[in-house]
Amino acid sequence: MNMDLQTGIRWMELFNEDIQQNKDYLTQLDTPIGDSDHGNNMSRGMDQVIQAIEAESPDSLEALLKLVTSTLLSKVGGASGPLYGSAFMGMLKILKGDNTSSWDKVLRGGLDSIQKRGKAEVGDKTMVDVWAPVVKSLENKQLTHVVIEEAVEATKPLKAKKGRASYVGDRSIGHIDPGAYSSALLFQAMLKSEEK
Amino acid sequence: MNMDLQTGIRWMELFNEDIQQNKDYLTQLDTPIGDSDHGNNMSRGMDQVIQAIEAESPDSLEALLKLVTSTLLSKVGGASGPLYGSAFMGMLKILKGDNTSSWDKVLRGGLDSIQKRGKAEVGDKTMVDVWAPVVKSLENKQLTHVVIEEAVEATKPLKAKKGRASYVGDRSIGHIDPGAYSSALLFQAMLKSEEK
Amino acid sequence: MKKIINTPDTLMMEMINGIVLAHPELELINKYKVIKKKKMNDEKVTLISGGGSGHEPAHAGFIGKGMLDAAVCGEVFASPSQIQVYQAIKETQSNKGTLLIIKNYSGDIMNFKNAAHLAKEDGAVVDYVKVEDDIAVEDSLYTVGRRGVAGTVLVHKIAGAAAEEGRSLSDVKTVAQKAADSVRSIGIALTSGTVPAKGTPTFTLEDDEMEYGVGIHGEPGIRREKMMSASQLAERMVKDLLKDLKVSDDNEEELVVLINGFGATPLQELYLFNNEVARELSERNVKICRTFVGNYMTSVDMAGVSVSLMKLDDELKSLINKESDTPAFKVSG
Amino acid sequence: MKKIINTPDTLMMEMINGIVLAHPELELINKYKVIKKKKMNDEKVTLISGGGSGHEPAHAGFIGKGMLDAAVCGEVFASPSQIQVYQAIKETQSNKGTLLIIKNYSGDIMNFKNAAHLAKEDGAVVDYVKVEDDIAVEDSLYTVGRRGVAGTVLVHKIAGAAAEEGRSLSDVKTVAQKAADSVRSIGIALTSGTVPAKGTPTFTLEDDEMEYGVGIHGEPGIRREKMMSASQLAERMVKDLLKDLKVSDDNEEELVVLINGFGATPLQELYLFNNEVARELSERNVKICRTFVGNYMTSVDMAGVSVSLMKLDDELKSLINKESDTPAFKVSG
Ligand SMILES: Nc1ncnc2c1ncn2[C@@H]1O[C@H](COP(=O)(O)OP(=O)(O)O)[C@@H](O)[C@H]1O
Ligand SMILES: Nc1ncnc2c1ncn2[C@@H]1O[C@H](COP(=O)(O)OP(=O)(O)O)[C@@H](O)[C@H]1O
Ligand SMILES: [Mg+2]
Ligand SMILES: [Mg+2]
Ligand SMILES: [Mg+2]
Ligand SMILES: [Mg+2]
Repeated sequence: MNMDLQTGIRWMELFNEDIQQNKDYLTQLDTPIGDSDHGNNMSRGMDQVIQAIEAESPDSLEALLKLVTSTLLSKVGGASGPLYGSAFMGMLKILKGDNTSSWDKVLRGGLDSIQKRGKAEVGDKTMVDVWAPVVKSLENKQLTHVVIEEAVEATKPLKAKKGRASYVGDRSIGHIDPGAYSSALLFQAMLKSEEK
Repeated sequence: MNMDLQTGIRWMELFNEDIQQNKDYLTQLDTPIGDSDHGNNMSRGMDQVIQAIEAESPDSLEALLKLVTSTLLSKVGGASGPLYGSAFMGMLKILKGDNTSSWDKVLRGGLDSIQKRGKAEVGDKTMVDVWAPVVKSLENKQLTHVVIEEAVEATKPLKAKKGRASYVGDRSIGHIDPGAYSSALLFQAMLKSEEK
Repeated sequence: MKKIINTPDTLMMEMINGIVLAHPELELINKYKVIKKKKMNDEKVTLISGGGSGHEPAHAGFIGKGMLDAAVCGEVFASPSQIQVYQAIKETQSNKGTLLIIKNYSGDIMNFKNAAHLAKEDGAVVDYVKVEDDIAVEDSLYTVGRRGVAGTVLVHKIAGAAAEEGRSLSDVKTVAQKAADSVRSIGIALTSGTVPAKGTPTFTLEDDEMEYGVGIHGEPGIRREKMMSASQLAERMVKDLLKDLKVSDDNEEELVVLINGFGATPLQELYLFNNEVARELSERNVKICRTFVGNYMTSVDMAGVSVSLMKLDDELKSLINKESDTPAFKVSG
Repeated sequence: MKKIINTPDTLMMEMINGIVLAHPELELINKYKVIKKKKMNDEKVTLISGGGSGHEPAHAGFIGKGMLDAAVCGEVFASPSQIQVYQAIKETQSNKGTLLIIKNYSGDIMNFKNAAHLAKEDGAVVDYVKVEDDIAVEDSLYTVGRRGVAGTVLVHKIAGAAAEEGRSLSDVKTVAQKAADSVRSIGIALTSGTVPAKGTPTFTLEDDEMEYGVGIHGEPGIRREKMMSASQLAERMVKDLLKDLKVSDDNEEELVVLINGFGATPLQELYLFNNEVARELSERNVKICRTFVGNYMTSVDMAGVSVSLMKLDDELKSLINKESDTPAFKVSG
């Protein structure tokens, strides 16, 4: 897939819409295995991202990623703030290094960054469980909405090993991971941004 | 009616039984217009009175009234402690002054003492609204269970002017006064103690 | 009822034991349920308060330097007996006499006054003030006056500071009376508390209802009303209090503010509410000398808040700012 | 949900405003939601803590002499962002460096560590300790360790006293780490709290149920169980804590006890529970150096209690007894 400034802005707008629409659902997912704030964290963050884009009108994809990174890092907090912030920072790093990098390489940079920051592996029941299969499918040119949905669904039977959900041990089994779900929204929005 | 040591002890025993049986009901009466403790206050007090009677075996009616007085004053607290305590102290005073006093005069002494201590008039929705008609009926030799029941029931439509119930103003209307009810138990027990 | 207790019968004793265990500068006279300072000062007026339990930290939490010397503990919501109070007076006598600070309830007044009477017959020098700060209650010739509620804590503070200065009994009484006359309170409840011995809530409120004008014994308030926002609530309560205190916008009065939680309302809400109360006062040009936010005079586990305002003159202002060092009320002088 | 608030969106700002209004010795850096001492001491290690809101009085209530210098406030249950923490470090630098005291949660650790990293790039001298005192959580190689809960308050106290003595950053860190290693906590919930932005309780318990081993964010505990009496509960919690602390009956250890309410549990129950905990400890020949009872680390409006025990050596003992003068934690030295 190709990404440019316009698509990127459209992506963030679509992601924001999905987050605001799913705010309560994300919080609900964060209730049995978390602390009931993921919807709020993401909603607050994306609201700020959109405001920043409107205020600063970034003039390149690089500038956009930079703006998203700094907004998430300064405004979100929680675990999702630094992790999503790292993701965009990791993407930015690849893009900066080589402006011709394909988008799947850029996203892989995002995933690496999340894992470097959060130390989660695939199967630990975190957003990594969506990012990893998504990046891989993209590399294989096989990314579809179904791939994303299946990745989210697959977090359900897992026992959490990282993040807040790990504190409840076996009781985390049987619930979808909220960060996996919000990451799914991110990638669904990405696919939609390209479709338009 | 006549009162002697044996009848007096029997009276206190019967009163105690009625109080323990009606403990929860008295507390329930003390809920909408009070602080939900009248059942407990009376139960604690009468339990102590019976214990004191057993421990000290008073050898005269005077000694009995004295024991009841001091137990109530030292163990009960709340509004009912000093008021019931005053009642028995007032009775004791009459009896001491003139050992041949008729029982209705003694009880009148109790009522006077309650009113002196608590400043309540008839119609203020307090125990006085049972004591006053009971003493009067006794003086007229017309005291029956029905008189007592009617006196209690008559506190229902009143607006409280004394005690805790007065703080809720108009909201006190429509509820039986808990102290009136416990006083009714006292006089019902008195009638029963004579019947046996 | 779900509470961290054993049985309602043993609750009060176990609780007051827990208090002295946590605060070794205090001691318990077991037989009479009196908590007192271990080290008494003979050259200071002795200050005693107390009443029914269920209002923790009141009153034992206010024993210490610059406040009370002893607290007499009754069962939940039942004033201690006159003999308990009498014994407290006897056990804590100083060379300067004793002042009782009584919340205005028939039971408390009768028991504390009788105790003072008995102690005087023994030669003790005892006087008392009563606190009746709750503006929710109609105050007329035909009633017993107003209830004593959270404002009592500020009366303890003022009287305590005055006593600590070595003033005479009559001087301490005078300023305590002035404090009592200068403080007004109003409270609301979001839920009822549950008296342990009863085991069920005293009243029931819907999820959008509150009681306006509640006391501290689970008595219903003036009216059941729809719940409001913190800002509307603050406006209403501050207005009612200032009116009763006869403070108008251009008075340039200085006040003490006490935001009191009733037991189940967390500090989060109390501090937020303080923000609204402070805003209301500043909009009316009222100066705030000091603010206290916390659980001071609770009603078992009721959710809700009361606001107390005390109007200051120079004397009260100087006394409120003096040091107090007690488990539940500390002012760094 | 019935709370004394305006809207969940404005709650945190209004609350922290209410805090600084009540405690004029503190000030708020509005833009970064940092509450700090007005008068900083340049010759003392700066101590910063913080985290999500909803734990009031933690952490702003522990700012003052002998404890923290600043607290960084996130939204309810959400760690502050790294930029907020970074700005707090920048605004409170002293000549002796800064120590961050972090409760062990992924979000908090990431944001505070990154902030330290950023500040170091600017030349600031910053270090941190993390607190992971909750024995309810399995601690293994494969997990993220234990949660930081109420024991954190005692770490603030120890670190604060050490910093007040003028010790170096590395010395303060060493003793703070020792404090963190010496404290263990366990909590139970009788009801769930309600996160304001969510509006409904996090979990539901029947009238005879409790959660054993809860944290401070409404996470369920180890197990849902039948409610027990205070005395059974104390026995169980004390046993679990002493086992984890490796204190056995003949150790003759000396401990600090902190009985912490989660927000909706009144002092009545907390003091009663303290009585039971003290009994359990004395039956095991464990000496209690100091006891703290109150709401220190709450979970919004959850009903429940946690017990924290800290094992003392001579150094910790001397530091725990030093003066601290903060809104929510005062020790008269
Ligand atoms: N170490 C980690 N690595 C990757 N993702 C993580 C990690 N820790 C937490 N997460 C993700 O963050 C999500 C929770 O985010 P959020 O609720 O906003 O923060 P918090 O857990 O601090 O309340 C989890 O569902 C999980 O997907
Ligand atoms: N001033 C008074 N005179 C007569 N009776 C009174 C007075 N005040 C209260 N009472 C009686 O006391 C009863 C309440 O007793 P109780 O509940 O034990 O004490 P409290 O009101 O202190 O909780 C009332 O129902 C009323 O009958
Ligand atoms: Mg969360
Ligand atoms: Mg009553
Ligand atoms: Mg009572
Ligand atoms: Mg969170």
